[in-house]
Amino acid sequence: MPASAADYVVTGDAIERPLEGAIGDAARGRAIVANRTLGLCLLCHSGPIPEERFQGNLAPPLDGAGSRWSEGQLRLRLVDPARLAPDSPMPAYYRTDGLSRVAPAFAGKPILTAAQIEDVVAYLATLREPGAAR
Amino acid sequence: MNATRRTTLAGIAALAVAPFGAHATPETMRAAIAAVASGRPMREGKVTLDIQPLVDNGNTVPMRVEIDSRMEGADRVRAIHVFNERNPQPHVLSVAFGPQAGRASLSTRIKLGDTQKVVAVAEMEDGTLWTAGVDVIVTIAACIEGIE
Amino acid sequence: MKRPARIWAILVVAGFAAAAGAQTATDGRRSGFADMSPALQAIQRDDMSNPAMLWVAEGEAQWNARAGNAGKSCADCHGAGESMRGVAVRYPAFDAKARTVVDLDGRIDRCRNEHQRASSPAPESRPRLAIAAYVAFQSRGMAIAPPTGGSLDAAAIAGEALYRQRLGQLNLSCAQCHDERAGGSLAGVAIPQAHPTGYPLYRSEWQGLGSLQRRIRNCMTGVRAEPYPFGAPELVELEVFLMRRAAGMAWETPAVRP
Amino acid sequence: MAIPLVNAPARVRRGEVFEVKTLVAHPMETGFRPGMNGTLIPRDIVQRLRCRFAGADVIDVALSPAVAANPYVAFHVRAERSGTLELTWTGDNGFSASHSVAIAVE
Repeated sequence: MPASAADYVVTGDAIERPLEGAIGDAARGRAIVANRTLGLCLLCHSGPIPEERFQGNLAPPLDGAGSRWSEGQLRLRLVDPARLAPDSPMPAYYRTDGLSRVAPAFAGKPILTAAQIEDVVAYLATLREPGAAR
Repeated sequence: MNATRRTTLAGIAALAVAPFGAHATPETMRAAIAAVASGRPMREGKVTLDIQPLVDNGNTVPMRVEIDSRMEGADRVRAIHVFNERNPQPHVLSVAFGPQAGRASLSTRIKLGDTQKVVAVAEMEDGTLWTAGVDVIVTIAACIEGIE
Repeated sequence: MKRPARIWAILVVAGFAAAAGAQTATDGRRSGFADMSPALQAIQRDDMSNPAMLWVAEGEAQWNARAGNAGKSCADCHGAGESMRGVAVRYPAFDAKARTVVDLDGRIDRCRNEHQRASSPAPESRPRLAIAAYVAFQSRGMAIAPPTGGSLDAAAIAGEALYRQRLGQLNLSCAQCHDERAGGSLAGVAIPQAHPTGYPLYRSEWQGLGSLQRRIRNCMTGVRAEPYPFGAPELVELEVFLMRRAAGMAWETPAVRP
Repeated sequence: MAIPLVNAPARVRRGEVFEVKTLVAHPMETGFRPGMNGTLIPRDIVQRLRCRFAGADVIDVALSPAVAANPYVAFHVRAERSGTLELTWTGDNGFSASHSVAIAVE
């Protein structure tokens, strides 16, 4: 599974091109964000997904993410946030190197595939009005 | 225990056996309650069902049910039945009270797999039925470990 | 059934004041007890309803039962279980004979092997947790008082390094959650400060009793790391560090947690 | 080894209503949980708790899998004459536990 820096190009604070050329789907992305064992996003973040009752407050709300960041900026923040904030607890969703004691079931695998990351980017890009639909 | 009470508990125990893989729903809970009522009307009141409204872990949810009764004559409580609407089965427990019961009350701890309603139904000696329901919000553990 | 009666007779006299000892320290350190719902707090406060007391009662029976090829009970050497008061708040400790740092469970197991000449029950098995709970229960209400010394100091340093080490596919350290984000909401659930004040404890998630090592291993599984095996030196080092971090806090065993 | 824990007063006044608290060690495996190999872990629950005092019934409880592990049950008994409080738990796979305690009514 390709998941190293060689597979994408970082320009400034963004990855401008979709990973592996995948085309994201916002509806699939929303489902990934809402899924507590797949995207894991709502463990730490809150977001405009009212059917998920229990959301985190450890990280900034996802509301308005699409207004704050371009798709390319969102992509890098998912793929390898440590490039921008080394101490951030946000995991790198598309990295398999530089990790310690990864459980065998997850070894060599990124948290999300390239296609899933593109879905999440597509969804986050739709979150334009802060606080809407909450 | 007398024949009526035995029949009551046996009937409920039979209801508790749901088909493999089935899941309780508000409808199956209503059906289980209807089986206890067997056509008799139910009224709200007399029943205190005490469960915390927000539960930190659904595996251990303290519950107390108590009926306002002197435990004498027609006012005596014959049995209490407790049901839920979103566990795998609608029945939680039934308790029949004998002559040495000092109060129509029971405290225990139950499992709630999800946010849902819990309902208690009390059967009085005169055959009347009283009920109360509580909505309980159950948080889900964020870090679920595998079975060891 | 004399045992349970005896256990509860002791509790009635000594239990309630001590059980209430799970208060918040004035320096901002909080036991996980403080973050629980009143309903779960009530279970811990009332020994008559605390399911962990089932293990304590079994532990008392074990304390007095002869076992192993030596045919000795714990009581044959140590006397009454009350002689263990103060022990749990001083572990992990340096075992001079074995020249290694051991936690309470490890020390009990060594005693079982050497003096009773009995085999070790599996980690987290009922007999193992029961005797640990019974011994640790004797210290309830006391202040955590970790010992010092060369090997323990080295273990504490190693333990702190592990505590700060990012682990697993999610690449998180203990410190990132339990120091930097304690009190925050992880999917609606408050993150505790991770003070080991009440082990072995009854965790609702487990529907049973478990050790501090089990709890640490759970967290490692949660960040998708390969947990250290039970009894691994790394887990003991983490225990040493966590006990120092909780020094002075009130001992709660057997605690109850969500 | 199931050692039930039962808390009841040794002495009560005639006509008094007293509380009994009980705990019994039991997994209350629901039968609805998948095990490590993906198949369901078979049901293993306490089905019934019965309490009698001085030869007459106090409570008879029918438990379903929704009762929490290590069942805790507390209830109230009316004391009219001295007697023995007898508790019996029965369940799946031949599970059985019992406990009795003498109570003096004065």
